[in-house]
Amino acid sequence: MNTISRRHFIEVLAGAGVAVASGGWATDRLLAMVEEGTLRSPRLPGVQRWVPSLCRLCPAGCGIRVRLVDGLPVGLEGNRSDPVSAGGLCPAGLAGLQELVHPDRVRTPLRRDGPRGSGKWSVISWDEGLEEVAISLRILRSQGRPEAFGVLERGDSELTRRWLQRVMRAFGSPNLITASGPSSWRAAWAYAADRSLPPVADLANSDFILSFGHELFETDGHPVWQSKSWGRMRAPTAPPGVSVAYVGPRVSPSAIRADLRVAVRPGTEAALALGLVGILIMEDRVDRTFVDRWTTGFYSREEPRGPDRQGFESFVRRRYSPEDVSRITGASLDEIFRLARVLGSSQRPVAIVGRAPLSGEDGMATAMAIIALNLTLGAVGRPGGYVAASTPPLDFPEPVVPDAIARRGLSALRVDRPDPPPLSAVGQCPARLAANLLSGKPYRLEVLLIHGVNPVHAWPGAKAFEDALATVPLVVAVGPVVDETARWADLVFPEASFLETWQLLPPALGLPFEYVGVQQPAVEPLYESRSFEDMWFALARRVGEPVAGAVPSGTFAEWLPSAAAGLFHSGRGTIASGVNELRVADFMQTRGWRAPGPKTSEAFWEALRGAGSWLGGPPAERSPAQLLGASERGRFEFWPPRFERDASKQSGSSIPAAALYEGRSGRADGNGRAGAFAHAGDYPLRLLLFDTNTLWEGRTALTPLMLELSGFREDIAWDSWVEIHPETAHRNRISDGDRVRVESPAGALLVRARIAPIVPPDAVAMPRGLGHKHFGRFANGVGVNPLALLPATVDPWTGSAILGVQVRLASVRV
Amino acid sequence: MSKPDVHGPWYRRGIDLLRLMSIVLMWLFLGGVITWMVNVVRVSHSLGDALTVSVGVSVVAVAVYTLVAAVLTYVFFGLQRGRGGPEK
Amino acid sequence: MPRWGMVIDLDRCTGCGACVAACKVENNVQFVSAAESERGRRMHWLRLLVESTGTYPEAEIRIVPNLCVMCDNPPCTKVCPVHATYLGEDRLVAQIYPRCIGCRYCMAACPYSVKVFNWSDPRWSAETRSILNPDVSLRPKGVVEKCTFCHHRLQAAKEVARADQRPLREADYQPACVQICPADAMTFGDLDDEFSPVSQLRRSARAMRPQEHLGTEPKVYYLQRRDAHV
Amino acid sequence: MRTFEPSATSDPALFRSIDHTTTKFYVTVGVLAAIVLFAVFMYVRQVVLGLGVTGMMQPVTWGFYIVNFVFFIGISHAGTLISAILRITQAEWRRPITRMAEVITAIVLAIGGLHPILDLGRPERVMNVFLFGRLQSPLLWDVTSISAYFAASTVYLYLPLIPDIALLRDRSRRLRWFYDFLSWGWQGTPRQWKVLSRAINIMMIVVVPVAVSVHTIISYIFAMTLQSGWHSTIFGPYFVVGAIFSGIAALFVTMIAFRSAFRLEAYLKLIHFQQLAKLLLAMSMLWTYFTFCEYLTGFYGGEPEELKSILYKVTGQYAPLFWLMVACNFFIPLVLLGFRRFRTIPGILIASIGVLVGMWLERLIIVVPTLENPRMPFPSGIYVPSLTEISLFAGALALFALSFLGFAKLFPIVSVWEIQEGRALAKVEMEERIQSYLPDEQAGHVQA
Repeated sequence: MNTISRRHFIEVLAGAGVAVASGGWATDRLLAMVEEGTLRSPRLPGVQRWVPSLCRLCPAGCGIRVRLVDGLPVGLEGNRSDPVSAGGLCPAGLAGLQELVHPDRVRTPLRRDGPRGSGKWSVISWDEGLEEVAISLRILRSQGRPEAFGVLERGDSELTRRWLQRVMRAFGSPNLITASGPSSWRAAWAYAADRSLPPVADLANSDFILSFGHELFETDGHPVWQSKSWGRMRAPTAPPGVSVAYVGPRVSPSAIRADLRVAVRPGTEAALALGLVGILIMEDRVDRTFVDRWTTGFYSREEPRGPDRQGFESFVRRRYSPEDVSRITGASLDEIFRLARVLGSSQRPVAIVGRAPLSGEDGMATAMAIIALNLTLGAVGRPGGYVAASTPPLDFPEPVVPDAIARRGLSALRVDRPDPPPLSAVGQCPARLAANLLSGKPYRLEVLLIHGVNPVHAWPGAKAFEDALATVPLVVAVGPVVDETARWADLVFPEASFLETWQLLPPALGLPFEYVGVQQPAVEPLYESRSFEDMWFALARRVGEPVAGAVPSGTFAEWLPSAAAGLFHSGRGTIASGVNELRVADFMQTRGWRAPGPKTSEAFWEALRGAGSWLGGPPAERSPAQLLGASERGRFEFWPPRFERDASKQSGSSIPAAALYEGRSGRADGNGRAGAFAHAGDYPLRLLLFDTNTLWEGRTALTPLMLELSGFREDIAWDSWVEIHPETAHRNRISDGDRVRVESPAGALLVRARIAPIVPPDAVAMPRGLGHKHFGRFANGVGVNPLALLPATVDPWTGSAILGVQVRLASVRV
Repeated sequence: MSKPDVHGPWYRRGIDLLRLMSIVLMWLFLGGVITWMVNVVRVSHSLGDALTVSVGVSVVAVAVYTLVAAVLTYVFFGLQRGRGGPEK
Repeated sequence: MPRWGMVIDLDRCTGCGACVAACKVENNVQFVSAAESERGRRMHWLRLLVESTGTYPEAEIRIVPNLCVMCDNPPCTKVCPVHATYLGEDRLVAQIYPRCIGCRYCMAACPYSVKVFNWSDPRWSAETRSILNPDVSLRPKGVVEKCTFCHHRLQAAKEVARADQRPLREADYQPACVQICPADAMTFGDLDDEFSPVSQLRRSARAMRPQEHLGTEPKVYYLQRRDAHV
Repeated sequence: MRTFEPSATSDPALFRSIDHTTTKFYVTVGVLAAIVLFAVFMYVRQVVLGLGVTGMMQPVTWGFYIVNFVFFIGISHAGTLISAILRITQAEWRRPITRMAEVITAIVLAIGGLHPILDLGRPERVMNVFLFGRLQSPLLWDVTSISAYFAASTVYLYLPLIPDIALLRDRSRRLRWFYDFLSWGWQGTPRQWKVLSRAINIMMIVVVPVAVSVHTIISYIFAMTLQSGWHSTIFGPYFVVGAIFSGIAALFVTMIAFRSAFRLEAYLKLIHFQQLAKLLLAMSMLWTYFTFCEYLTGFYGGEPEELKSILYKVTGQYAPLFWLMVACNFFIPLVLLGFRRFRTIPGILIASIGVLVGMWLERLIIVVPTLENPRMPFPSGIYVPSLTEISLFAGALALFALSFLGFAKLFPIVSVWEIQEGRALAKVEMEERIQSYLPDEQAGHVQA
């Protein structure tokens, strides 16, 4: 029995609270109490501490505070002083601790026993494991074919990506493959603005957000920041009015909360966007000043490059009259007009697009159309419109100079390059990797390092990917658990959780202001796990010169302060210290004022760790000019000539300019797009995939909390479901809760039916993220994986997977 | 079981004792009920929780039990006194 | 003494469910197996009630966070045979787990269906057990539990205030759900304080309390959605 | 003044069940015991694993246990109330019936009283009811009123039993000491008769209000909440009527069963059944009337939640059960008991079984649908009892039969002395009446 009375215990707790809350006089008293407590009994009552850090369960990276009692993590909450998430979190954020202590975490490096995928492992030491990889890498270099080393990475932390790039460059391989969402958006902007890094929407300052399937409150963009902004928009004191409109086929949770909701057929978002432009033109709501000054290709007069040498204006008016659009999209005329008028009458409207529409058959066209709409609205290069994504001034070593071997390697084609090649603006084609490895063109990989992605579960064509892995002699997987992909690896390295490791995180999704969050360990890494960065450094060192020279001598954690020094020396921004100070920062920035900060970079680092984030204030670049890259005519292109060239090159014959906005499959007719509806006969239903903020793409689906909340709005737990329109259900004699077979040309699934008027009669919707086979004891066998229904089809323009397929339902009699 | 010697004095005493116990038991039961009620009322008082209700209910309950016990006792002694002679 | 209450602005609520998760973690509410949850044994102190009406695409779906409304005149405490649920000194409806005999009368009597019952013993794996919130006791099988407005936080806040030798301030204490809400839809504070945000909000024309006609005097208010005028 | 001496020899039929034990008896007991034991096993399992083994869930947190609780307590009204009423009204035909009625009460009350404990999530804490009980909770009203009723009705069963026990003692076959002790020294002296009959008269008055209170209070468990479908002033009388209704039915079933089992046709004659059947019919009408009132007011008022649960019962998920209940409690009795042609033993048996089923359904329909229709738009499921609950129900029924057999093995299930008293009184009464028709002795002598 310990001798400490409850009263005393409370005092300790209270003291701790104060120590944290005010850092006041109580601290010493607290320490004193702890002192005597320690002397008295080994079992001390809780002394609590808070560690500010970042949630890394999704790319957003919200600020969190981890609650430690006696050094053990027992709680996690939003960090109020984080200027982005401002103390808010999404449900997934709460799962962090459960992931930290997941019973099935990989504890040591593992080497495969028996055939691949057999799931038999033997424990090895880090040295053995790393040496094994290093040897084969050295051999590759000695053989002069460093390009045979590939890295497949999630790439949602900037610094890690840069270190990967740097080392790969020194090693001599172009094959750093980062799999982050569809590339159409990025590519489209690259053409329209001649700019590699796409701008981001300044949602917080816009008064009307038109969302094309962008799940504001679920999984697109930065959900928590968006929710916070929404919360401010809807403050009880704010005047009621339209602030958000949602366009999309499914009545998603974000659609529910939108003030205006326009249901369109799947894949017809582009048509609606063009239709809106048409009405804006008719009703003379176009931002003429912007269009005249900053764009080209809008009017027929100035050297037009449009179809039949027409300007964008007349192209739209001719091809996308409201009637046509209504017929194509299935939206009623007055819905379209209503939307257009709100759009036209708002001060700072902006149109954004989610991943779903961009992953459809004609992602490029959709992206182009929505960019065009924004240009027409002048929603580019102004507050509340599209502004430059932030690139905080973090210090990073100069790029290495590759040696001869490396240069040869770097000159090789990327291993994921489709044939024929995609549009030149497209860099990454992860979806092509499997096919290329199998065909051996352009060449095979000898070593493949996989980190943070689980293609066998999360990408279409799992089987193909498994076979592709079989062609690679050495596959190395780094992750917290042995997931479906790691199961096919030869070596598995245990990755430490984000609660055990360091990181400086500029927002991966881009935010309309400069911001860097500090992720710092709440606990020492459990078991033998290490951070991915440290593993990478260690590996580089083992490969030897010149690669070893590319990485610092110390650990990643030791290097970070020097990166942060960049923020200090930039002389800009402040260390975040309170909610909602974005406006303050803006105010001061615009006046060139600046809050007094630490004097030395060391002090700066300490302060930064204490607060959890650095706020650089509003984007440096807010004028259209600064958004334009080395554009040919210094204007935004409605008919980007490069796009046209690339597309023609790609398809082998010159393509009509209209295709830029209508896609390869041509203009949608009343029945939707030809490509998508190939099987319309025997597979009458369109399958819509969506993500929930508890499962994401399966990333968080390994904790009991998330699994139990998998369908918390549908009153479904520990299971997936398929959303069916009542009519469709009636036609197929399915009632709510039944098990139904969802069949596609690629496969079939048995899943629980959820009948609700939230999907169109000609479509069904399923959540991604469940149906794991190997993802820890909790997730295994829970629900189904809809990606099993998808054929591994790749968009030849963007090289990304097309997430769309036609299915049919068969009710199962039990 | 072996037939008891119905004429032996011990047998008679035993039976009488049993009978007495049965009636005592009834009163013990009543006592139990009363203590319970008192306790419950005390609790409700100390917690400031609907004292009047508690008192009301307990009074009624106790009254009923007492009545039953009284009747039983009346019968018991009535029968004892009403005997014609010693039981054979 | 403050009268703690909550105002939930349904116009701001996005139904993201962060409050549900936060509540579950903060209060060590047990997880149930897939099979058990199929049989309607899922346990939430705070859950989202979803009402959907209308037809596609105009389907109207209303999501309402449902938690103990902390009645000033609670129907549940009246019926408890052993004083295991009662109106505590903070005017919060409390549960005494070690005393509850599990008759579930309070659940039957609660018009808001916010009380949950431990149908079986919680099965915490050793690992999960290590991250449980030390401030909240675990409940065994066979007892009723429910939202406490994170009462343990109030206790801690009081102690901190005392250690600081100052009166308890409204800002010292917030339940987990309110704190986590990414849309700031939930406001918490002292209903008696004329100028506290909650009492300002509850005077709004949109404010209503669930099942008000029952005279249970809930301390949780909802602000109805404002539908946009176009 | 009593002028007769009850004799053990004149009615051997009434002692047959005590003296002769057939193999059939043993078999029956064996089977019943097996069922009871299985139920006990299932209950222990439930205590170990928690209430998860039942079919109850969120928000349907009350199921079979509470339904059966109400049902059994209802049946317990058969006895005491009926026999008391019959005694008070000095209905001569009561004599062979009262004993059985009172036994049913005592046994079923004990069994019914156990059910709330079966329903507890933490039965080992039941002592808290005594340590921290709150008399403000209807549940505690129940605890008190039921135990009081139990005490009263046991006494009320025991007192009229004393003379018969004395008879058994004097026949002195087995267990003499046992009867000797229980007979409390009864010798049938006039004084003892006076004491006993006075006591009985007091008790038969006392039990009536107690009995009524018991079922009223059971109804309060529901009526005191605010839930739609429960919160109703009519519930008290409604439950009492239902209780007596089901009680009589149960009495009929037992009577008929024992009549054939122990060949008591000579004592339980058709006339008795027909008399009692009228009472059953009356109760059926009364019950129907109450049901009508209850639902009409709720329906007409049309308060949304109220309406929801009513429609749920009448047209929704529960419609089949609801209408089956109405058939069992109204139409079947009306037909079988209403027409003399059907008012035979089999007819009455069918009607009574029907009523038992119907009344059980009524309890179910009162308890569950309300819980399945909470006021909030709460995702709610359909309650389906699990094996545990069903086997415990079976166990309870078996236990009842078992105990009744046990009683019949020890004591006459038809009151011997009351029968004989009946005969004696009849003789006396007859002579007096004849006398009253005839002229007096002196009337013949004419004055000279």
